[in-house]
Amino acid sequence: MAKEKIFCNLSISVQELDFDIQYEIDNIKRRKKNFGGLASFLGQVRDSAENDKTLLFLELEHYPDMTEKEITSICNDALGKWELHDIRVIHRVGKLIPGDNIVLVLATSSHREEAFKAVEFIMDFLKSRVPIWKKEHYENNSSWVKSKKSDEELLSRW
Amino acid sequence: MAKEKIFCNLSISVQELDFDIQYEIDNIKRRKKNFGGLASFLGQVRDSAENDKTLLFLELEHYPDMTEKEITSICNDALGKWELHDIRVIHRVGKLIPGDNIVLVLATSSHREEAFKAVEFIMDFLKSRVPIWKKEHYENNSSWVKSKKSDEELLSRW
Amino acid sequence: MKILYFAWLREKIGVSFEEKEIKAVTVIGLIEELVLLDEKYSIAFSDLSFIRVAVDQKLIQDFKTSIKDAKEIAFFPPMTGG
Amino acid sequence: MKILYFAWLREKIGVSFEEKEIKAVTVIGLIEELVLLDEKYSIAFSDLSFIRVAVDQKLIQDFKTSIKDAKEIAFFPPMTGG
Repeated sequence: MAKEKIFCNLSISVQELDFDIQYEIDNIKRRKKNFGGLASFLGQVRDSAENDKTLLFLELEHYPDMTEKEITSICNDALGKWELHDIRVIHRVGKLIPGDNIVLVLATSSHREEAFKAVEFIMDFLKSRVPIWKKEHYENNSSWVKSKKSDEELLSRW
Repeated sequence: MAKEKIFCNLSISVQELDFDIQYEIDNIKRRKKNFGGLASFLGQVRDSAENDKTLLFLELEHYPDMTEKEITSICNDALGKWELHDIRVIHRVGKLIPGDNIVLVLATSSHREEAFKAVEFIMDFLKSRVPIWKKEHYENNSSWVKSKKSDEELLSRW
Repeated sequence: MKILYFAWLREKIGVSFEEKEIKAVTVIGLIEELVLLDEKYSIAFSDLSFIRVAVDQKLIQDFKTSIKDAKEIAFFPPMTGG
Repeated sequence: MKILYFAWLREKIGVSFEEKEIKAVTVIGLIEELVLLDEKYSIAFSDLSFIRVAVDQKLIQDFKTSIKDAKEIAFFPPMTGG
């Protein structure tokens, strides 16, 4: 199949505000009625079951001048690998409680496999290549979330 | 990691009506506030660019007594393979125009990889194992969509 | 026995289902029996590689599958859902 | 030069950024220079396997990377986004 260069719409937000998936999809539809297939991932703040402590809230710190740049660079890598129509990434920062949305990645493509791969690729790199750090706050203490070796190892598959 | 048996909520609809992703996600949240990660795929009716003909509408026929049973069986296979909290599948039938939603698959899991794999697995089997057939209607003619060898071949990866 | 047809098979046979007294005890036997009845069946079943079959709403892979106790046989083309 | 710290590095150093006249010409040179200044730096930088570095907002892998023309160096722990 000849790889035609497609204009891809890339939109990235790092924000404290919550988001609405249907609104984001409608935005994509408004620009391009026919996106074919849309793959997505939505990440939430989980209750940390560690030590039976109840997570009060999560605090997400980031490097403002760098965060969007890094996410853009990851998305551009994805565009070089797969035929995509749209990429939308929203990453929340600040204080979030269990059940809150943290991250949304949407990718559209005429080929569903490419949309899936792009979302997985972007999620993998968001986990360990974007300057964002999570701190868990409990009743009597708080601790920075440790990076997982498994997250780092996942990058080698791309 | 010990595989704990998790109660999974499975919900399948085959319907003419449209759907709203945010509503479906909110439904999942209402049952379980903390789902961790949610992977999804949304499929749309595309303009068929074949022969420069404009697709007027798509007609989806199905085998009502069997469709939901088959989708349930596919989802149960997914539950046997991955640790999932929720699966939601909506497949539309009847007359649909370009840009309309056709199919939605949502899967939640504490492990994002498992959610992604489940959605891809279900989509692959929906394509060639569920008794649904598409007919494309153009200005002066209509034709049944041919099954793709590539869709059949994808099944071997699972 | 109730025999159902979907998609272009339904269009070629001209009905979405029919009730028939049949003698055949396998899927392939049923197809052969139908083909003798009317030309529309021989046209519809001319290439079995395009025919998929469900016996009592379960997909079967082998055309030699028994239909002795079956209530409902469905014939249809390869599926194109998703 | 502007030096930034994030997450637990920020907490250990006690500031989110500082302006410093520095002599070092590489990342590792800068770390060594800081460590000599105050114990808080030697505590923060005691295990470099937990230190990630961005030079002018670009992640670098090699601590020998030059910082001669750099305006902004950031030190932080492994990232935990997503």
